[in-house]
Amino acid sequence: MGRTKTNALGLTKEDYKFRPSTLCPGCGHNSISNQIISVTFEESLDQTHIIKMSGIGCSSKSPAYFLGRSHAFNAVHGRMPSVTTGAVMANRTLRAISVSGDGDSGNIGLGQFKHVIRRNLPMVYIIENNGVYGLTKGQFSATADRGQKTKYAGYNELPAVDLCIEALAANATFVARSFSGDAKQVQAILKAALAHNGTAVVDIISPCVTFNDLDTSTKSYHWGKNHREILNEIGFIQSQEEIAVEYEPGTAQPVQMHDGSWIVLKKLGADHDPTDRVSAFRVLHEAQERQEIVTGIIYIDPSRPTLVETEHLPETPLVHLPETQIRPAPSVLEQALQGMFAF
Amino acid sequence: MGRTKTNALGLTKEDYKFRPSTLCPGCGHNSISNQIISVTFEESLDQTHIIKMSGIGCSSKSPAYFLGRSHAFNAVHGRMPSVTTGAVMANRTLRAISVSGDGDSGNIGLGQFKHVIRRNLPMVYIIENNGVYGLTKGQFSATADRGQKTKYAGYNELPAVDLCIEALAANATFVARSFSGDAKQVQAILKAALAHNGTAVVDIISPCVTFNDLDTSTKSYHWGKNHREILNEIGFIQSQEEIAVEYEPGTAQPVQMHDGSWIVLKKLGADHDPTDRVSAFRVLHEAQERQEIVTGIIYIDPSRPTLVETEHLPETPLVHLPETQIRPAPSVLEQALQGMFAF
Amino acid sequence: MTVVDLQRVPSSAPQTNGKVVNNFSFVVATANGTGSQTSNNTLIRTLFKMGIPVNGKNLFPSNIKGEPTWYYMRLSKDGYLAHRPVAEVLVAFNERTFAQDVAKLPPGGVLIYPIDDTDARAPKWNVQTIKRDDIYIYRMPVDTLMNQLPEKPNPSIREYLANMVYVGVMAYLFNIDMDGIRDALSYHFGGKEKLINLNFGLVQMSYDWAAENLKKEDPYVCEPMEGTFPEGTLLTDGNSAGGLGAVFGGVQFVSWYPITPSSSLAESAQEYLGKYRVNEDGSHTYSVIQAEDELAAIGMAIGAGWAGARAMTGTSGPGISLMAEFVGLAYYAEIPVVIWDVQRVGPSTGLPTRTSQGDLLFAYTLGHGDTHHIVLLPKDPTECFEFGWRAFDYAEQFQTPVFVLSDLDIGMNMHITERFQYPDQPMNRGKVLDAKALSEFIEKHGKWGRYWDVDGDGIPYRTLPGTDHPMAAYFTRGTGHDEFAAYSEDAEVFERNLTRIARKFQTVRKSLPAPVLHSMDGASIGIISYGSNDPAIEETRDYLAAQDIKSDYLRIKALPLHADVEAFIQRFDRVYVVENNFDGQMTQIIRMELPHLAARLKKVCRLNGLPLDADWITEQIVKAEKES
Amino acid sequence: MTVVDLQRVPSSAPQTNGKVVNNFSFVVATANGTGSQTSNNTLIRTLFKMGIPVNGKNLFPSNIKGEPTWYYMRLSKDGYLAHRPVAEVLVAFNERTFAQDVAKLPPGGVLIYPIDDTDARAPKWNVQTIKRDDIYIYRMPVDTLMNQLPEKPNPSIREYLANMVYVGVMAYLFNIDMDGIRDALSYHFGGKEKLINLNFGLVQMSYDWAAENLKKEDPYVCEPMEGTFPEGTLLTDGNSAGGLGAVFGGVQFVSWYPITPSSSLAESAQEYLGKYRVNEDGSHTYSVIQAEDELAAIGMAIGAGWAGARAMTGTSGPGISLMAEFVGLAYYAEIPVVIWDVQRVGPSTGLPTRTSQGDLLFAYTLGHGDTHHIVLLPKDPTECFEFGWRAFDYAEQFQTPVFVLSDLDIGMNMHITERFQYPDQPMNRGKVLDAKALSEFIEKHGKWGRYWDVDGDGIPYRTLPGTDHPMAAYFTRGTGHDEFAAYSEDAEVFERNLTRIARKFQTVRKSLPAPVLHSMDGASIGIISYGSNDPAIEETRDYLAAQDIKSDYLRIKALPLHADVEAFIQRFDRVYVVENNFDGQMTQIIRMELPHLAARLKKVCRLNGLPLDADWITEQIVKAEKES
Ligand SMILES: Cc1ncc(C[n+]2csc(CCOP(=O)(O)OP(=O)(O)O)c2C)c(N)n1
Ligand SMILES: Cc1ncc(C[n+]2csc(CCOP(=O)(O)OP(=O)(O)O)c2C)c(N)n1
Ligand code: SF4
Ligand code: SF4
Ligand SMILES: [Mg+2]
Ligand SMILES: [Mg+2]
Repeated sequence: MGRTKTNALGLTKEDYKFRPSTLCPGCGHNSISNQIISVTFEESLDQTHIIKMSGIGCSSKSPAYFLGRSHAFNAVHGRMPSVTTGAVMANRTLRAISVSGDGDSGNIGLGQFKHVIRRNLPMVYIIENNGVYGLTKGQFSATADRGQKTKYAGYNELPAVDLCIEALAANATFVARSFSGDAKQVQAILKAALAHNGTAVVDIISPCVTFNDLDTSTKSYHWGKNHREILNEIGFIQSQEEIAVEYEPGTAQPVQMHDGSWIVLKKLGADHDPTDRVSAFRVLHEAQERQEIVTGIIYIDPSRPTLVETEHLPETPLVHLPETQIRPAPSVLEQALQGMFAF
Repeated sequence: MGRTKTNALGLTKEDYKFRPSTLCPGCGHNSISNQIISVTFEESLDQTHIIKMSGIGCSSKSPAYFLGRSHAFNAVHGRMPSVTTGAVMANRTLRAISVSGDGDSGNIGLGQFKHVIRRNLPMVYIIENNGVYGLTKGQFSATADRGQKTKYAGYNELPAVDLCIEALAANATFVARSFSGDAKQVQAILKAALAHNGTAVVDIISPCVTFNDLDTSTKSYHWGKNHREILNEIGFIQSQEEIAVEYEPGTAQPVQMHDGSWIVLKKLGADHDPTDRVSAFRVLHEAQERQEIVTGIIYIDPSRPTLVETEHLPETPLVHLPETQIRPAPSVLEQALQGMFAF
Repeated sequence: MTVVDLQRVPSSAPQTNGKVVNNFSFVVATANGTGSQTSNNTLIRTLFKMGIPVNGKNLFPSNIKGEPTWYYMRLSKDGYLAHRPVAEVLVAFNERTFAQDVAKLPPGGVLIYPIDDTDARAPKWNVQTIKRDDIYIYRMPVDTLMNQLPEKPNPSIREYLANMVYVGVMAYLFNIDMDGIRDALSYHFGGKEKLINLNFGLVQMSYDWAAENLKKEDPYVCEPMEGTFPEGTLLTDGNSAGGLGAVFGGVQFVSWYPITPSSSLAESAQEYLGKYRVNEDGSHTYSVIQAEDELAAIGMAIGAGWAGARAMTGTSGPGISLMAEFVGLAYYAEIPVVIWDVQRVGPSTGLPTRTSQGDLLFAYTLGHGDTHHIVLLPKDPTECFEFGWRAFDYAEQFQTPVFVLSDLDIGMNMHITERFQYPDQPMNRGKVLDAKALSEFIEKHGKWGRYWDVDGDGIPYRTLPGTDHPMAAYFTRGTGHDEFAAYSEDAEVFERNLTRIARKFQTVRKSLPAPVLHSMDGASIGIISYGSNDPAIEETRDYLAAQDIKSDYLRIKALPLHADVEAFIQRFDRVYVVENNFDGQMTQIIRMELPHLAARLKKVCRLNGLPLDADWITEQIVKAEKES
Repeated sequence: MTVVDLQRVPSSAPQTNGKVVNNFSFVVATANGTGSQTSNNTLIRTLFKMGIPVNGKNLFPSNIKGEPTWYYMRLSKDGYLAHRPVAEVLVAFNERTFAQDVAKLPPGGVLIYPIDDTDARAPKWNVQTIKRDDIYIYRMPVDTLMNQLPEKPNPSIREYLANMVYVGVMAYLFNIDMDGIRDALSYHFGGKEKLINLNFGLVQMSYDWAAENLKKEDPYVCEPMEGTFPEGTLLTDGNSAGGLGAVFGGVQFVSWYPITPSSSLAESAQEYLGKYRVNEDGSHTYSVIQAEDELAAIGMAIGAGWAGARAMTGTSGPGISLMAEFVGLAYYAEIPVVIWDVQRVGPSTGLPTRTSQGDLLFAYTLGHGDTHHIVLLPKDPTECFEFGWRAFDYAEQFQTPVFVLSDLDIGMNMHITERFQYPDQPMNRGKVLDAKALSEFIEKHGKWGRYWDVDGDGIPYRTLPGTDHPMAAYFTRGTGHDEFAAYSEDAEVFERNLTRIARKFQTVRKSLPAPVLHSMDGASIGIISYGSNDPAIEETRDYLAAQDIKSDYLRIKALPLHADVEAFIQRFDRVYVVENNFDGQMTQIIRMELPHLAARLKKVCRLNGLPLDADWITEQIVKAEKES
């Protein structure tokens, strides 16, 4: 076992890795990359038919840390969904594993996030959600909680955009939420998402160890006289351990963040009916009210046709059609010209 | 009465009008302009403190047809909310009456629509919702119903974006829906919206008489051999009467469209609690399922602070602050320079 | 009312020596959305079939119904197909613009207008009140004629049908072929007899009425011409042509967002695809997606291009602005994509339904940082068809965005244009390695890198996602990268990559369509122009030659500039660059790139929403020549 | 391990004649996020306080923690403040780049690195394994020293503290003032004694260790200098300066979206606003909004500018691309707004943490259609402060967007820069009519029109929403409009309006800051440059003069071009235009606008993410001069 274990394709887990992470040690995003590696390895997925799609952000860098044999596309900020749409339409055999951030999908990219869901493009849409802009140094994103404080961004007075509620509003066919430190749940949800035919929205709370720490926290080491200076100076960033957690369905679990603050995770139990859109909304709304984070598969609707179907794509991927099938014969041009007004 | 009636400001209703409409005769948008004129006249609103904001589209042209004494801003397509945000922050005494279309707010502008709601900018946000792009000749917008057919755009296979659900998801503090032909309800809702302190989303179903007609409709007169040619040729467009309707709260009312098709309006009754977000969602979701259009004030939350408050604006509008208050004294520069590292 | 004053001849008009044959213009003034386009298209089609060189320019408002619209048709026995802003014959069907329309008529011109005061369109004044006594006037009893139709038309279409009355009256007055009109209506209505009969019946009735009640007094007539057009010459618009061209270019993916005047390009592509590219089982060999906005439209096309599909989007100015960031990514990550810009008047929303060439410089350098793109400049629908397919070859061959800069005039007006030719080359899919080719490549070169130039032409080899080879994958990004697509912030790596892309553009420069030279013996000046200005330039050169100013004319077909442009300018002290924009953007580009010749270039540019006309251009050049 | 081989002298190095004083460079190689910036800033501040002309260039990665970072500090007794890519002294704190860093040292250079192999940063090899025998080597027992701290530091900050060790060792080796270091630390820690003591304690310990264990062998030393800087000279970054300038410009509204390297501009504005612009009751005399993206950021700023506020946004390349459409609207609807572009390397995402001047042409012509904007080009933090306030005057005076094109080098690096001057003019709010002024205007002129030019300077009068006057309202739009802001599709109206805006830009041209001329007797060539290149140009001119190439230098401060630019070029056969971009964009602009002089301009441009340096520029010009 261990190092030498191979999957159905005869590949080792090592073969599903890629470059070493350049994210901060302890960043939740790294745990998620690991889960992607585990799941794709275990499911013996063919990397050459996976595309790794992302926008811009720490989270969006993640595809550089897994599945080295898959093509990847690091698009512009917030607009990965459109690029993925084009790619999957061009070649329907491609399985898109997309990674985005909360800023990427909740701020600049909210429109594309909603519209790709509406089209039900087959893709796994992972959001590595930390409530801040990691890569630009800690400003609040739209998913930051109202009342949240950080030493870099101050105090957030606006309500959070809940990306699961947003997905639901946009008629998503698969909506799930998890926590980066919950390896087991993340893996289970990723497997379900990979099995889903349509847009599978997986919102994973993934703490930013660097910019989510509180000014008031006793654990943080502060020196500059103002935060701007620290930022300009690319301050000192502590290395941290990744947070890990495991707990049972139906239960709630408080988890301590690196800065000493707590969040409460609540795992959906068997009583939750993930096919009921109204109760999915209720569950999310109530968690918001109670300042809990509800995790699990929140909503699922396997029946709605995907964009592959509504676009009437043939079985053969468009890119594999031969020239004869995409350039009509000279006689067809004659026919078309006959339909025009000619001398 | 009638022509010579004046309001508290001594103005006649005529004074609340502007240029004659250049929209198609019978367009629902015209009815809405008339209701805006009626309400602002009746409420004796001071036009010089109203700003009329819009994007691009037939709907967005509406501000040219009412309140000739108000400043207006016809912005770029889909991005009226940001312009309104800047204007209201600059001068908090301005009352923004904004008009957008479903393409403007549901497609290109969905991100700005959601984010302005999240900020709770004081404004009345009217969407003149017809499910199509009127001005560019009848393509489906994101609010078109799944399964909808028109002779110009064909068949819509995607689910509708419900802008009231979207508003709700974005933590809107005022969400209402009406029908352009229901003068009484539109006026009542506009009055409530104008009284609301925060973003008041008013989604008004407003049929496009020109591009919503069915290919199969016996009433429509078709000649071209293909719709593209008709479009290029700026075809013939029939004049129609505006649709008018009146019905009681708690009841449902089928209304026939110009093309002979029917929609069913359902007015919320006294049993609906507009402060309950979950039930607001349920009501909208169920109407969607039943292919009904629920009308009335769907949700309201007067407690959330507006952007004027979260931005800590002074009572005096920013634009009225004198130079002495916005350019600190030379001594302050000295102080600032003392804080820098100097030789 | 009693029908009095059916017509009037001018009391003080310039003398014409008998008839003016096929050498004048019509303008029909209506309100949009009233269906006059059917009548106008019928007229232009008929004139075309009569062998008369004719153009049609539709000046329509940015509105759906009720605003003023003018349709200009210019007949030119000499074969000039450029717009001419003056019209000798006015059909005044719009009360709102009546006075201004009449005022614009040249002395000796002809006014035709409806007489019935029951008709909303009928000016409420008597012929006596028209101040001008230097024009011919004919009046038509539109309502009266419609009331005589055998079957009463549905009242909702009376307004539309009224337009058929002027067709009949004009046919009589100007000798327009009635059989041709029937044929044109038959084409328009796709052979549906009932509609043809209804419409033609009214045309015939109006013709007969005119023949009985009006006396031809003015000098303007149409006469059939022989041998003017080769058989198969088309009368069509550039957007249809471009859409059809894309279909024959093997387009696989179209993403777009509606915007005038480009919408009909995507819509025609979609329509033709639906006709010619659907499999027997109903599945499509393409995908067309109406995106949520232009940012998404270009993003989708780039994604598809990356995955190996022939992908395109179409838009106009505002969309080009919104696409800037993504286009910069495609440039730098080297992804093929075709972008049509059917130009309208900017800045900003500008005049959405008027034509210009105002996006040239912006499209050429679109995106922050140092970027440049291939820009193709079709002159007419035929070239729209050709670039419609060829653009994909360039995009894939050079792995870069290709702009096709059409404009509203080409795109939405009907033009007499050469028959489209089937592609004369197989598709050039560029340097794409499939699994087998990749193995061979690695065998030969030891390794493969997405941005590694082994051929020295600056063009690297790419693999497509889904390629079944363990070494095929690479990471596409807009950030700095080395030859092997690895992220790099290294100064040298960065510079080397940009230098290689610059080398690629040297290859591009040599491969794009050469400019077209039109020479004249003894030419003393050069003229450079492009796109839809072409007919106006041809006409201008005749006018100039008549004033003893002989010119050579170089029509640029693509950016970056071909070497021929330099050689051409070198031959003249003064080269006039004629363009339909405010700044003279092609002049600016040439000055930027050929500084040693910059001083020889003279701007002849204007922007007012109308196609350029030969009189104005001639005037500018004559004036400048006098001054020089 | 035993501490052996603490140092080594080169066996084969070039001879230096004794000491090299204040005329060499340091480079500190670390990983980012490890806190070395505190040490580096302490060093540069101390050197500055010693009166030594010094610069600091931070080459940092686009990443938060762990990737290679280099901090260059150049000391120049001659006062040259430009970047110099060579460093004689290397502090090698990053194992990953150790080999490449050492390889870059010039012969006779100095290598300093940590010795403890328990430390993650410590190279795992012995001094013997370093192949180069032409350099000086000193090694520091970093961990050992930290272990000797009286109070054991929190383990989490050991990594950070390690950086203080090199400060101490350098202080000893190069004679850096220890009191100065204490002062710099005290400034950095805002006077917090505990932190100062902890950090300075370690510096002192390291100094002492070095004094005891190392023997100064290399020739490089720092010496205090007198009279180099006037009192009050600042060491600061351009983004802070720009933010502060905006505060003194009376900024009322800031909307922005985070992006490197511009974020700290908005953040510093917000911070200063919070300090100096809050009323006693806690209310703000401003609003700062972090928008959802750049499309919204510019939209908000335009809305605020329209309503009469002094409004700005700040971004970098990708944001500029996204703002294109809205900026075109502001241009055409004539709305004041200030846009900072702190430039980084494009195309596309490019090198987000490296500097360039690559957006010049794009910003100048941003937006589809024919557009041009005012562009201000600050050279250093002092000019960032000045343009920080003055930009609002231009925007409001000319009712148009104003770009301030800074760059990463100016914006994020610390520069020795003149003390900021309080605005020398009251605010120019431009032609704004309040209710009273509007009445007077109407009395005088009979009427008022938003786009009606009564003064002949192309600048009309505007009213603000909320003006209590029945005639104040007007309709703002990006579509065609007449003098009275009414919608119009009329060709003449459209042309007249664009012509009037062009006239406005003639007024602009005369009003913007004139370029700055630096002359030299007997100059045979001209040099044109702008922005952050300034120190490198000054240095280059000395080097050129030493080779008998005398030059005059014109620094352009704004676009559109001032008349002085033409006059300057006219004086020389060859004018070198030096820029930090790939295409030579300023050259292109000048060629476009001054075609008769186009051929005189020679491009000296490069783009690799680094600030330009005098050696490279000199080499280019010398080579070109030889060829000419
Ligand atoms: C158009 C554009 N605007 C701004 C940026 C700068 N930027 C890079 S990443 C980022 C935010 C990333 O936040 P998020 O998506 O939450 O990812 P995280 O870093 O938190 O994982 C921003 C604003 C950019 N790259 N492009
Ligand atoms: C950036 C941009 N893209 C496209 C357009 C073209 N356009 C004008 S209006 C419109 C759609 C309007 O639809 P909607 O908002 O529903 O308004 P309606 O006309 O139906 O009232 C579009 C796509 C534009 N003006 N700007
Ligand atoms: S800054 Fe935050 S989000 Fe980015 S890598 Fe570090 S911990 Fe992760
Ligand atoms: S096209 Fe439709 S939306 Fe536009 S004005 Fe006409 S009826 Fe109204
Ligand atoms: Mg984030
Ligand atoms: Mg609509």
